[in-house]
Amino acid sequence: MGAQIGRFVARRLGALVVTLLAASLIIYGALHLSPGDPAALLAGGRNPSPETLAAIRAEYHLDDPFWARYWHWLSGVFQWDLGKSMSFGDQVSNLISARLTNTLFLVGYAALLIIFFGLATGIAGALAGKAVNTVITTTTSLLMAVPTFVAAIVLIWLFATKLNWLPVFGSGTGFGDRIEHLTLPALALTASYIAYVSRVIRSALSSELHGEHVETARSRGVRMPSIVRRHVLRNAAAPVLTVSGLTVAGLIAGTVVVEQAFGVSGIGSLLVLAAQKQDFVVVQDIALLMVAAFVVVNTVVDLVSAVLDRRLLRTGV
Amino acid sequence: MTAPLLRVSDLRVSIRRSTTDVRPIIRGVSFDIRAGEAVGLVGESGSGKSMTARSIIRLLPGNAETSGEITFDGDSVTGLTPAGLRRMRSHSIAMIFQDPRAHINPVRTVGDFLCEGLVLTRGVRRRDALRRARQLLTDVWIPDADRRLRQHPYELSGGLLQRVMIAAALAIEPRLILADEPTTALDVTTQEEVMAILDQQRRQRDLALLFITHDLDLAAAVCDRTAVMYAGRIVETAATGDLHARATHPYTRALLSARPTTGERRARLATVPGRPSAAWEVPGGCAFAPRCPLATERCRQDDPASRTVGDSVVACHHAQVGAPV
Amino acid sequence: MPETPLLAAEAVPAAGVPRRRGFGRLRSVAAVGPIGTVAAAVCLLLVAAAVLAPWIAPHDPNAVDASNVFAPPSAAHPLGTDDTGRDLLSRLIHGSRLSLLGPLLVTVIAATLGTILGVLSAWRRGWLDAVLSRVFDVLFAFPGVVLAILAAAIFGAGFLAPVIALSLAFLPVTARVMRSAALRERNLPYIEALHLQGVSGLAICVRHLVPNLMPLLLVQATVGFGYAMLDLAAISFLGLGPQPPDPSWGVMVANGKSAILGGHPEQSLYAAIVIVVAVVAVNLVGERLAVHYEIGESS
Amino acid sequence: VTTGCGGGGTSGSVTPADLVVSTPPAAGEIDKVSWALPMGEPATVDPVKAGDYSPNTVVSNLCEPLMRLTPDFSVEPGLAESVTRPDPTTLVFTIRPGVKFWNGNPLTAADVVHSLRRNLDPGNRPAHADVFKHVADIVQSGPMQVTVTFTRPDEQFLDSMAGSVSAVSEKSFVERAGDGYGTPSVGVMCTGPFRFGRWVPGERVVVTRNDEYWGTKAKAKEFDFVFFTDDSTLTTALVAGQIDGTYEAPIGSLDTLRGSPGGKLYFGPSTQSLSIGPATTTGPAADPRVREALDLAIDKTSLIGNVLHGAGAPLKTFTPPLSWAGDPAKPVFDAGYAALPDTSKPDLARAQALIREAAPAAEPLTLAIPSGDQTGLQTATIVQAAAKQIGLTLDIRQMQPTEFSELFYDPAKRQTVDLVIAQGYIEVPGVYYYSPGFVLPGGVFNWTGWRDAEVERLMTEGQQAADPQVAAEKFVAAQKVFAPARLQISLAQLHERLYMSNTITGAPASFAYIGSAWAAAVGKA
Amino acid sequence: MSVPLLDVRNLRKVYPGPRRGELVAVDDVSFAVQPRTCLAIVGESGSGKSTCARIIAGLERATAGTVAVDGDAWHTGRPGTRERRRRARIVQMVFQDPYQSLDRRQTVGGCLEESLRLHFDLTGDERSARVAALLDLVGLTADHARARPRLLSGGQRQRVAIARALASEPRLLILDEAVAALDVSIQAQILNLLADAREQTGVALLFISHDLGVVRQIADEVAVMHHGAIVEHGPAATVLDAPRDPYTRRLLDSVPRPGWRPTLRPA
Ligand SMILES: Nc1ncnc2c1ncn2[C@@H]1O[C@H](COP(=O)(O)OP(=O)(O)OP(=O)(O)O)[C@@H](O)[C@H]1O
Ligand SMILES: Nc1ncnc2c1ncn2[C@@H]1O[C@H](COP(=O)(O)OP(=O)(O)OP(=O)(O)O)[C@@H](O)[C@H]1O
Ligand SMILES: [Mg+2]
Ligand SMILES: [Mg+2]
Repeated sequence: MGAQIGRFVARRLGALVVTLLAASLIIYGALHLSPGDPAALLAGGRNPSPETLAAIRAEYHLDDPFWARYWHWLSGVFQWDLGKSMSFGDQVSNLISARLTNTLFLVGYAALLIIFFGLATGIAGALAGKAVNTVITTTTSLLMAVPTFVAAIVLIWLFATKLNWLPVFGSGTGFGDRIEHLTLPALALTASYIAYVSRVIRSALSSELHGEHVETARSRGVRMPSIVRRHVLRNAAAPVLTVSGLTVAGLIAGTVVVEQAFGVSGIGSLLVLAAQKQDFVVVQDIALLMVAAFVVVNTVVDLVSAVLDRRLLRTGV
Repeated sequence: MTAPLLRVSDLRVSIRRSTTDVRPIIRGVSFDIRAGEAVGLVGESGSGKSMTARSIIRLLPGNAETSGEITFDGDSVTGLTPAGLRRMRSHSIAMIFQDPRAHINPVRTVGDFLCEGLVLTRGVRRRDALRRARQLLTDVWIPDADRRLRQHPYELSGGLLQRVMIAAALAIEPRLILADEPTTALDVTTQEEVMAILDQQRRQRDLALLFITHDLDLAAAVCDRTAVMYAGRIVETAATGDLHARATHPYTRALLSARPTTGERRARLATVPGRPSAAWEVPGGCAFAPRCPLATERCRQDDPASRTVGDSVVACHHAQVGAPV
Repeated sequence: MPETPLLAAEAVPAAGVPRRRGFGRLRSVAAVGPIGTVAAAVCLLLVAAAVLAPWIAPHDPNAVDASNVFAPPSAAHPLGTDDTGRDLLSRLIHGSRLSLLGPLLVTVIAATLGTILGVLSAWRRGWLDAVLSRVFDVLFAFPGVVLAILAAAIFGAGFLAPVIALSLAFLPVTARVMRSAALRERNLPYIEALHLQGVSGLAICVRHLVPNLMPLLLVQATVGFGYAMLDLAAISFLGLGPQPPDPSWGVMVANGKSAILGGHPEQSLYAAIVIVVAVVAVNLVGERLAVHYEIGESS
Repeated sequence: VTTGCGGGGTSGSVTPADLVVSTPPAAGEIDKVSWALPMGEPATVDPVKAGDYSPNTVVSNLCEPLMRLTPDFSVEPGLAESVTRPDPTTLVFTIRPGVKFWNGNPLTAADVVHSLRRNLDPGNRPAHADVFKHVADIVQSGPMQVTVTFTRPDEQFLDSMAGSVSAVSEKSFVERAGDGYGTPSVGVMCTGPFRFGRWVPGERVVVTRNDEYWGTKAKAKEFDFVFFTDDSTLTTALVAGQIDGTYEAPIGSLDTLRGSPGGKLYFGPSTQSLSIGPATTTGPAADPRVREALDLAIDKTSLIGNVLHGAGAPLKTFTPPLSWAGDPAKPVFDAGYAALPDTSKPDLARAQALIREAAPAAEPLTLAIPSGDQTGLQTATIVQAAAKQIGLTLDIRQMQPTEFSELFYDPAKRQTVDLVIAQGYIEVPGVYYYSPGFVLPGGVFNWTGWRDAEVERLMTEGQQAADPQVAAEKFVAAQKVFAPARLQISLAQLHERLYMSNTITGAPASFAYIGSAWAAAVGKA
Repeated sequence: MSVPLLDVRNLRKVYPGPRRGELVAVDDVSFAVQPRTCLAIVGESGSGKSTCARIIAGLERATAGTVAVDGDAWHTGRPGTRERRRRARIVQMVFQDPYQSLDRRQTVGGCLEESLRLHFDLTGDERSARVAALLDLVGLTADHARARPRLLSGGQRQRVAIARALASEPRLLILDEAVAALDVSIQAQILNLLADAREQTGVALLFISHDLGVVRQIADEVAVMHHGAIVEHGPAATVLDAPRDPYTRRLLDSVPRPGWRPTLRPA
């Protein structure tokens, strides 16, 4: 059993490394398809002399062969040396560090909201009566179709003009202030995911609830709360976890939108800004970071799922 | 004669598929089981065997509608409160399912499964429950009990798992066991082992048994009486013994003769034309009439009531004492 | 292990094999239920609007009219005008073209490539399967919006780059679903029977395997369409999608944003409502199809 | 005088009388002001590199220049107590005594020389290296005296000193900081009324009052410059009162801001302009007749109303009148400008005649605009419609930032487009700062290779003329020649758009903020 | 003795097992099937019966051993389309699960026609006639030809599967647990049908089953498999009436019959 777990972990970690390497190659390679010359951007559009251009090209290794540049970038990334931004005139690592707290706070806050409300409504939907279920299903169907940015606009409109309870712009400093500033962004971000997670949980729970092993427990006179705890929640944990891992991808993408809409200074808004400015260095680094976050989270989810449900250890990668 | 342990009278079950589509699947089933007695319930797929067993512990799908009366040990099962129902399920009647792999929670250990009933419904301390579980595994001839208790279901073979299921049923010291095709998924050799264990334990503990199977010979081997179901009705109930000689209902006889044996090769198997009909397809009259070689106009008009013919209770217009039809 | 005994099929006696012709099919669509019918009708309506836009839109969607800014609804402008006096209804109608074409392209590309690659992967197995599965894994690691932003950074904001990026991002989802379905399917005895008949692999795939996966693909594509629509709208909202003045709903929501606080939420509001309605309708159709074809909810 | 606010609804038109140079003075001190930077985070606050809205808006409050820009766009001494011109190719700056850097070190001539000389080193990527084109040397000529010598007389130079070009940073600090000078983690070390506080990347730069300031102290204890990249977010923050004020209020939100009860929108004079320039040496756009025809086809009044929501005025040539507003020879310039033909009204008949005469090739012309620029796009759409009326087909091509930037230094890239929309500003007074780039051979913006011997002579003489009257006359004479050539098709000058909440006041309403310590004047309303 | 129709020698199949181990599914199996006879392979679950069948049919690659038909050895890899088409005229197979062995989108007629079109050059009318004859052979009517599998019962589907297998007029029909999933009454019908088909077409049967009663009914010869190897092989009557191998005896003893009692036997 121990060896089995060891092999499973090794296999997953191997897959993680391969995936990340391939992804980094795609990210780095793709940006070389761009039609523009990065040196022009670096020169700031102000009639640079050939020497200036040459200096810039040397500074950013623009004339090295592709693999050398790729390796230079990748080895830098491993040492948290992400290169120098082309448009912000600062190290990308500084740019990112300065914004990471906000984004992590936002994602964490949103994740808590999603887990709490998703679980609550999902469980209620699976276990409660038909009326409650209908209400929850209808609400979630609607909510799932509300794009993050629409939710953001509605909240901004509501709180900027009608209710002045919460700030509609900025990220705040310190814990309390952040909570205050990031509540609306987190709500906008979570609306559709709460609905999504709620549905997944509901269907996972109800499929477990109708499972044969639950029937066995019922035939033995076990009380419903115990059944739900021991046989339904426990069994649904692995699939629900998997789906939750996948919503992380959505959350990452979602931060891009809400940070932009609420003027939160985070990784997402930095990415959009950098993309608009074609600051390739920043775009590359953030894209890799986001991909890595997604892959790592999902690997962790896989490992935890396998611990929860040992059968998964036997299936392939 | 003592009162039966379980009495089922005129049980009817239908499934409501929509507001207008209500399908009968059990159409008036009556039988009883005395304490310590084993009764076999035999029939082809879809004849309603499982539904009958489930009705007894009220484990029917949500859209099922039942009528009729079921009493266990003199108390009405149909009228039980939820708490009473749980008490009956946890103390008096245990069920063994056909597919242990699906019916045992895959993410929990075998030990968990065995102890669950005791710990959660009897308030037995987990340590004591584990000790009991260990003893039970030995009773069902599973060696190396300690290791097995820690294993997950996927690590056990089908035969072993079914024995675990039997052990779990015995754990609550019930008075009646409902075994729904416990061996259908198993090899003949494993089937024999499992049946031998079940039979042995049942006799040792003097438990009543409702044994569901497709196989008349298997039922005959472990049961005192056998009931044959067709399209949601019991068409014949007879004491076991030489079933081949005693069967009176044309359907029972057809079943017996359609089954090839290892002993001799027949030139041609006797067959029943058509296919088994579902309970809701029965137009009226005897359900077996469309396939029955003896069917007359009367059979197609009115459904024969059950009546005692010799040692058997038969629902056939043509059944006669001593004269196999 | 022998199979569990099978339930008696809801079989019809031989003589009564019912014939299903056109009318029967129609009724089976109606069997999708009233909500499904309404949702399907909404979808059709939107498609019709997109196709017929130049003929049914009352105005040129890009015609500015400085004297008629933020006009309230009137006979000439049923939904009023925007901040430069453009007719909102016409913009919504024309906007349906890019807003529907984008997700449609994403869905079609992802579904086609996903089916081909997924089925190929499942059919050939071996090293090809291993390689393709890895490729899917890698593509899967890119959240769609991130890939689209990447594409926009490379090729510039516009309609096509995000669409291609999203197609790539959605590809592994379809491919994986199709692969595992094809794996399940190819092990079914009917495929082996065809093998034994001497039918060529390609013919088995094209004539039997893929058609049998169609319902699943259809449901998958419908769900994907909804997501693609949301993602593309978000990209438009971020300013990386179709560039103004071409109308698209996402762009309209974004453009109307600044007027909301000035008391003119109409542009954003209408566009947002249309997006939500379209996605709800598509999702509902997908859900009903899944129920109809008895395909599990999670995929 | 303030602008008429309120109203809302349709775009109000702004008449010259509505423009204000300054806002009511502050009544008192205030603890904190949150001010928006609508063009986003500055790339740097190093004054030498500052060459854009965001950095200049901040830097001008931190780092004092030798010469100061006043709200009416004239120049007055700043850190230079006085300036003398011993001969036409020498300028002597006398440094103001008793000025201290924020760290307490005194300001010395060495600091000034060092700061000025940083503009000469391309390695520093100076934003305004061309200002020093004719500079021969910069030396310390006394304990508090700096002498700049020129290779030829350059009358524009002193005016060009007004702003961050001549801002003085502490020498030792800059040397220690090296490349990091002006970055978020290092900041700057100067003498201005505000000191660099902290810079939260992606979010804000906080500056605090310099209580040791030698001049009039600032009214606000703290000034937060908050970065915005999205117009509607900015509008929301302004309307919701989370941000106290902004320059360059988003054009698309002017109506909303006018109607906002929590603050006031001011319009002031500005040098910002919107124009279309030819990109190639050959092709239809290089033909002055085609450009003139296009100019005559465009209805500027409607463009100003529709696209700029009234926040602008017609402009006859690429040098806006505010450039000479503080010049002693202002009447000469004004007369010259008035004499230029009025292009604000379309003249289709003449435009069509010109096109017939020029008979350009039938292929469509490509008009490049930076992608994501709403105003540019709306403008382009209107230009496209106008061109169609005179039989010219225009294709609008939105270009990515890198591509668009390349146009400015790679002539080969320019061959792929015909016309470029540009929105620009002039940050210092003086007509010779900007125009030579367009009209002289080899000028940075002279993309058509246009040349005219007379103009060359007049411009060169004017640049070197010591007498402002003479300089003005030469320029006006040259302008008379080059303006009709439409080296730029000037579409409009943009008004400065200043929004302040009702809690604060005092900021200058003219574009001069770009080169002056404007924030010092902001205080409680 | 004549050349056997099917001659299997020293067949071996090894699957990669759990933990890098090996799983020997078929271990040195040899047997032969004479034309027009029926050989049954019996054994418990997992004993390698299906694997043998699938190797013979060409659905699985053998690790070692030969399969010869009419004396010429068949390559035991996965054959190409042309080779498969040639073999289809010789070997066909019927599977256990009647619910999954037909394409759910194809009508019964379409399914039979597809097979006929592949193997014979017939006109449309000839083909229709042949379809009708095949359906008749398995006891179905022309009405069924229009039906899709969804509307058929398990027994009917199995009949269609048999008809399809017989369409190419093979000389050997492999039936892998083809009656195991059917109700007793249906099972009897199918067994009778197979006997008839054998008589009418002269097809030889390789009948795989774990049901000794069924085997007795249909087979001429029986091979008993245990753990991948054949432990006993001989005429049906001999093997089933006088088993020599202990495993065969054990199998026979486990079969319920009148007067039988389940007993625990040490393995
Ligand atoms: N949950 C259900 N919903 C609707 N109909 C059901 C359900 N379960 C069983 N049925 C129907 O009830 C009838 C009787 O089913 P039951 O399971 O009792 O048959 P059975 O005799 O146990 O058959 P088998 O031998 O296949 O187990 C069948 O026709 C079946 O289709
Ligand atoms: N594709 C495969 N990969 C790995 N092992 C396999 C594979 N197919 C079969 N096996 C294993 O080979 C052994 C023989 O399998 P086979 O299916 O031939 O048995 P069988 O006698 O047909 O059993 P049953 O009666 O259950 O059909 C089994 O242990 C099985 O687990
Ligand atoms: Mg059953
Ligand atoms: Mg098998």
